[in-house]
Amino acid sequence: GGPLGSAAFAADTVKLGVSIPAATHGFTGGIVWWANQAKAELEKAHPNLKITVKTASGAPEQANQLQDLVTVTKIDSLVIFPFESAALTQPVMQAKKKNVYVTVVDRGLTDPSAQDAYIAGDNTAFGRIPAEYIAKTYNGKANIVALRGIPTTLDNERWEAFTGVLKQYPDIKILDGKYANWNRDDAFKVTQDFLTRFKDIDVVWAADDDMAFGVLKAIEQAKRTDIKEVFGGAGSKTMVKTILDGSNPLIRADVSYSPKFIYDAIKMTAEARLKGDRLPATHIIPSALITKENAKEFYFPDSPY
Amino acid sequence: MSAARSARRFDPHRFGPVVGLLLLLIVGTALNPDFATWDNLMNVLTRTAFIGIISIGMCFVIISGGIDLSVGSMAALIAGGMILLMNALAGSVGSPVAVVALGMLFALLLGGGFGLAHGYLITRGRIEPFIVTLGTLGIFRALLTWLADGGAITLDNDLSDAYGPVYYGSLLGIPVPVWVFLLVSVAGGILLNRTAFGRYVQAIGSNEQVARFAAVDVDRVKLLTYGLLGVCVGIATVLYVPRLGSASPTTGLLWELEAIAAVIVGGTSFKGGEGRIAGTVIGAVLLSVISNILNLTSIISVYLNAAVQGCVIIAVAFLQRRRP
Amino acid sequence: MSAARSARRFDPHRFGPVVGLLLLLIVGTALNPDFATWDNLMNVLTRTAFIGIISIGMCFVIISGGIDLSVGSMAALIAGGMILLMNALAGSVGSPVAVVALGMLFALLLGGGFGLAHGYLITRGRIEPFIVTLGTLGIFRALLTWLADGGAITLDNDLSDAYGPVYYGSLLGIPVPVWVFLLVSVAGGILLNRTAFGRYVQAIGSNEQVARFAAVDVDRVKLLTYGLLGVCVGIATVLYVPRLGSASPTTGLLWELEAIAAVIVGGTSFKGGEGRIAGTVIGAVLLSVISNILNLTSIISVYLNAAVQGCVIIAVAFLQRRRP
Amino acid sequence: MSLHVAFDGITKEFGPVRVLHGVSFDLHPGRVHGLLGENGAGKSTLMKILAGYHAATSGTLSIDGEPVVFRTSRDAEKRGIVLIHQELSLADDLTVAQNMFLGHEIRRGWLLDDRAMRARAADALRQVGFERDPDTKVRDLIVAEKQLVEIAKAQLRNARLLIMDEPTASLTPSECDRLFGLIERLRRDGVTIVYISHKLDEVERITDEVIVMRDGRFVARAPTAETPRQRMATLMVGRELTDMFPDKHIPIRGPALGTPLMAVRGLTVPGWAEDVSFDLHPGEILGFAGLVGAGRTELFEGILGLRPRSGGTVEIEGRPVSLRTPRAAMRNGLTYLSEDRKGKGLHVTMGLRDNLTLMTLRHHARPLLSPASEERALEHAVASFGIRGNPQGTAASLSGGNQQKLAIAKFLEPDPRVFVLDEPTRGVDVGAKRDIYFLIARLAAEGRGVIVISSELIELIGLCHRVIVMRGRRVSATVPADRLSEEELIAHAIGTNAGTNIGTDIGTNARP
Ligand SMILES: Nc1ncnc2c1ncn2[C@@H]1O[C@H](COP(=O)(O)OP(=O)(O)OP(=O)(O)O)[C@@H](O)[C@H]1O
Ligand SMILES: Nc1ncnc2c1ncn2[C@@H]1O[C@H](COP(=O)(O)OP(=O)(O)OP(=O)(O)O)[C@@H](O)[C@H]1O
Ligand SMILES: [Mg+2]
Ligand SMILES: [Mg+2]
Repeated sequence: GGPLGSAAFAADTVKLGVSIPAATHGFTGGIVWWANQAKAELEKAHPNLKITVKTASGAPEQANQLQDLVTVTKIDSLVIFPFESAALTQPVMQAKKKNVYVTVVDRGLTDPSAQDAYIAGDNTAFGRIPAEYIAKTYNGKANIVALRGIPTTLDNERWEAFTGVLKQYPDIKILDGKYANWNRDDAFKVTQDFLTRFKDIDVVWAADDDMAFGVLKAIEQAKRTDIKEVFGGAGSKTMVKTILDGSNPLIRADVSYSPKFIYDAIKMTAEARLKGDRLPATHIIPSALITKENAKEFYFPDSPY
Repeated sequence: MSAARSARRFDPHRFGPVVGLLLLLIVGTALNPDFATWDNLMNVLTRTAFIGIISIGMCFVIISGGIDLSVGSMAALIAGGMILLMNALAGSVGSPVAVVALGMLFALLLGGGFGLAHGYLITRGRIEPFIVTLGTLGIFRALLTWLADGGAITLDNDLSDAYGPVYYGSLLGIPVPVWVFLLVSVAGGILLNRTAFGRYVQAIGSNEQVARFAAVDVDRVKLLTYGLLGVCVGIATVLYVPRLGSASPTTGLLWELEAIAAVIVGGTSFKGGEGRIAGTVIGAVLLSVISNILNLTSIISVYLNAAVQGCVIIAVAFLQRRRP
Repeated sequence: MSAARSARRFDPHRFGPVVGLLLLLIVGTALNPDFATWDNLMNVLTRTAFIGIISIGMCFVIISGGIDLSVGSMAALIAGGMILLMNALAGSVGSPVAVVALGMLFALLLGGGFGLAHGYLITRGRIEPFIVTLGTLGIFRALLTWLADGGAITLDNDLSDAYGPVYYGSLLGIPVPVWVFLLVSVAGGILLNRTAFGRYVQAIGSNEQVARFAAVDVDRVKLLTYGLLGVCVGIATVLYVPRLGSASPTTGLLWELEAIAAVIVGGTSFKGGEGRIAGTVIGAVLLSVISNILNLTSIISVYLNAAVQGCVIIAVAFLQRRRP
Repeated sequence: MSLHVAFDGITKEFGPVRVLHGVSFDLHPGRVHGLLGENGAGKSTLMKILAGYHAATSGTLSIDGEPVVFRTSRDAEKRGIVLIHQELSLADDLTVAQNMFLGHEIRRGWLLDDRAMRARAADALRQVGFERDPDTKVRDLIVAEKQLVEIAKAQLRNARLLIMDEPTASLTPSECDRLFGLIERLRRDGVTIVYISHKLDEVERITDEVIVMRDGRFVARAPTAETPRQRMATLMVGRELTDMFPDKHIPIRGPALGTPLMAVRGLTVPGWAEDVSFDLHPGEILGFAGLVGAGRTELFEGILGLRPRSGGTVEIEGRPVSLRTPRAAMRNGLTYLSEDRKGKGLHVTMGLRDNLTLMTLRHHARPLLSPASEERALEHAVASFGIRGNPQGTAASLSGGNQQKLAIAKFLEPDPRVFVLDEPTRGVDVGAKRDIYFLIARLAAEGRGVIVISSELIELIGLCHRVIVMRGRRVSATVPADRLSEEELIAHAIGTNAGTNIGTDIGTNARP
């Protein structure tokens, strides 16, 4: 024990493991970048802090990494962005049983007792905010087509929040929603076909800025003028910049869901552990509507996303 | 006697994909009248162009008894490299058109180079094609992710404008990519059926040993098939880049599966030896049409899209099943 | 010919994977001394178990000249179905252990059934294995997505506790999945090398016509290889479910590639005819070890992980390249 | 023990082509029947019907008076009918013993009894004179060894009726002798035997009676003792065959000859051939004799660059050439027709035309390949080699002998200066054999050099200007035309008079 009471809980060194999805998509690319950013800054600031960042391309691989971080790297703290809530619950539980302090980011585990802290973006808001925005902007009357991500719990949450809000507006019609796998190319194709199929569309909810990119190209190609707005999601720097500059009339708003929360989570966890503190059990980073007025608060030109 | 002859004439093995495609077209039109419009047709053909062009190269590789799993990542890396090069050149070279032309040339050279590297490892290194290209599948995509820092590599705006017509332009009402697809198909067909190279490819796939004894330079021909596929990937990328103007780690994901599927659905044997370019083209179009129809209708749960695709693929293959 | 005979004895084709694995172990230990600990070793073996078991079934299919692309989605669907069944039974059947046992039985039956269905389509339907299993790859995954309503299917907590030991438990200090893996490997080795079935599988892959001439019931043997692979997928799923406790549309993604890679890296020819169970096991372990080492070190950018994997795979294959 | 077989009006059609037109005859118990006929006469097809590999289109097959229909070869085997295929049917990736028991494994409980199988295999193999380890992979065997394995395999099946479809096509006389001993034993045990061969001397020697087929029809049967060879040939071909061999125009020898067409010096193919030297002159037909395993095939595969060489030089028309591939050899005017027709000679799944023109595609490119021009080449080859069969079918649909003719035509297409034929008349009927001999003589007369590797000594003696004998990887003798005799060649091949009678014209050949 140390000479001072409270410092007794502070660790001499902290070995922090960070487990995140591999950069297979704009958003996860941002996650990786911000995680590395946090590592660089924090290790410089705290010589007794060692951060190990690992990326996984699937739930089983992530579970393997967890094991390796615990068994071999011998981490004492973990920040994890789980691929899937349900699938990672057991593996995280195993880590926690070995006295690792666990901060879960973004996707809460199905058994909350497996985590010490939970820092998350607001997936419900990710679907709710665009719905409310559309309802308000178009006075409760619009034709919408939607692009969904990859079938996951996360996507379901957003989709349910989105459709839940719009149910209250009888004149708002969701013409159809198809999966475009958070992928620019798939979004392009799905949009092309939506454009063939529906002659009168007011808004496209792309549910992700990467997909919005493909949507815009498809609309541009079809030279359609009926579409008034494309709403993406997650606030990528290109889209935020577009809103800021007002350079594309179709892009006027976005919802924030910045990959920066991994940075915040790592920083909060590391600093708390160094001090011997605990984090609040749940910390939700609110999602906000991004419009021209507040866009510069959400603009990070150095991030890849 | 005559029964057998007429059976050959209507060889289902040959016409399975065509019949399958026709049936699909009928179903599509029945489900949504917008399906049978010129615009939709052109959309489908245009988006088929990438995979279609790659499939034609893949067809040669598969006929020769090989396989290439890396085409999707190769396309992604070529796209990334090409965009970086063009962005870099934009400053020094004046005309955007010249920059784009240089970029295209670079893409073709890079593709050919990657293909030849595969061929070299396979023929000189004597490593299974499956392993070589599984390895480069990882390598190419990792390099792109690294170049892109995990994000996307995006083409500068003014270059994008200069380059746009290559994807969005049309000639005589037919989009440029469709023209290119057509050209590559015809060239592929001639190369396979009317040149010595094509004959050698078939001979090697049919029996490598016999080909070797018959004075075929087996290694060289194999090397060239991979090189050819690489060039096809280069061409496909050249058409792909102006579409979205960007390359990201998701670019070209699973294209290898689509390209191989197009070849096999088109009636080429997975074991090599014989194959058809026309079948491959039809196979590629057929696969696109299935997802086009699924996008144009909502009769079944979106969750089941992949199941419908799977069933149609099996059904088409059943139409052209091998004779007993 | 003593030269020829001794060349056979040190056949690099045979020992390539072992040498590759040994080199990797040395590299791993050099990079991180904790690599060579019992715990880490057991971790790696445990996590290899799923893919390893599937690879053993895949080895039979590939030796017989076939392929199965659907194993990942099949595992996902079996996992989903199994969890749904167990959750449903949990109410009516009293003991969680009994429920879990029923669930396991169901998984094996389902796996075997799917496999036989593949075999049936391939032998009776005379459709290319590539196409059949590409189709079911889509179908299985779509069905799971539909069952899961796009989300995840999660095992009830009390069942989870009863089921946990199947993954997390150990016997004589060795984790249960490792035991099962060992058992399946030994059984696979015996089946391939010491039974008529195994002999027929090799004969069919080597020359189907010859096997037919020797009055081998080719269709039946092929049917059984796919059924066997299905059962292996079932076993792997039985081990997988307690680990992650859920099934979702991303479960088992790309397992087919890993399983096939393990088989080929292990020295089985992609064209069939000859193959080795021991090699396959080593191949599977080798692939796990690569990513384990990457997890244990941070010398290169995380973006490049896949590139390192690719290079190692190619290098190992080079060690065991075919004779000229 | 013995079986009586009756064919009655058997017909067989392959698609539009009828190859058997109502064949009727009997096979008598315990006798050795020689089945004769030109290439494509339908011998193999008829026997495959008898052994359950093909179904007859119409007609009845009766065994011991009872009509039977075999759906698989296993049905036939149950009745004791076993066929040794003309086209070798062994799985390359399996070992010799595994192949021999394929489909008939000995088990102990669930498991295979490999030890018992190996022992029994070794036993049967010894009887046919196969000396290698039964655990050798079939991939590593030479053609003749595969043929021995096929014979030994049939031995294991306890046949009551054994059909041998050209079992000696690539065997040398001593292996043949052993086989005949075996046949004699089987006959004594009461096994009915059908022996198909184009080697009439063998037929004469071991059969009790001969049955002749022509164009898918039964033509004649007669006791062998009453049928001289000449008569057999005439019955088969349907016309009189005069001299089998053309006259020898022996080129003038000696230093006046000038540069040889091809000169090989000190060539070593490790493990297969050591320090081999020989010259080939324009207009010369040079034979290579030797036992199975003497290394003749591998020597030439080595010359072609298909096997690693560790030393030696090759000159063609005085120029040193470095041949690394068959392609380089072809460019230098040398082509080699392998003894392994199916594995190295023809693409059996491809068409006749594609096979024929594969080596000379550039002649048909203008600049694109012209199917019409290729078709003309095929028509020409079909006419000049008498290839019978459907020209639009695959090579596999040709009878064995016709495949051989196609293969010869294929390797002659490039118009080589030096033509190497390994077992050129394997499976070829007497008429066609004669045609091939005359063809070889004509090629030589045109000033080419022809090398004939053959296990048929008669052929070497009748045809060659000079014969090199190999024994145990080395040249043991060079025998000039005036000394060629079976005894002489055999003596050099097995080494009973090594060191004597060494050819004198090329000193470097002398290897005591
Ligand atoms: N699978 C097949 N498809 C079509 N035609 C065939 C097939 N098998 C044999 N034939 C034809 O049947 C005829 C008889 O062939 P078969 O092999 O019985 O002749 P053979 O008497 O054994 O000749 P050889 O002495 O050359 O072996 C030939 O014209 C051949 O082309
Ligand atoms: N000196 C030797 N001792 C033992 N085995 C040998 C020897 N030389 C060759 N062999 C065996 O003989 C085979 C090589 O025979 P090769 O093909 O060279 O003979 P060949 O002259 O072509 O005979 P043939 O044409 O009659 O088949 C191999 O199986 C090899 O193992
Ligand atoms: Mg025959
Ligand atoms: Mg030989």
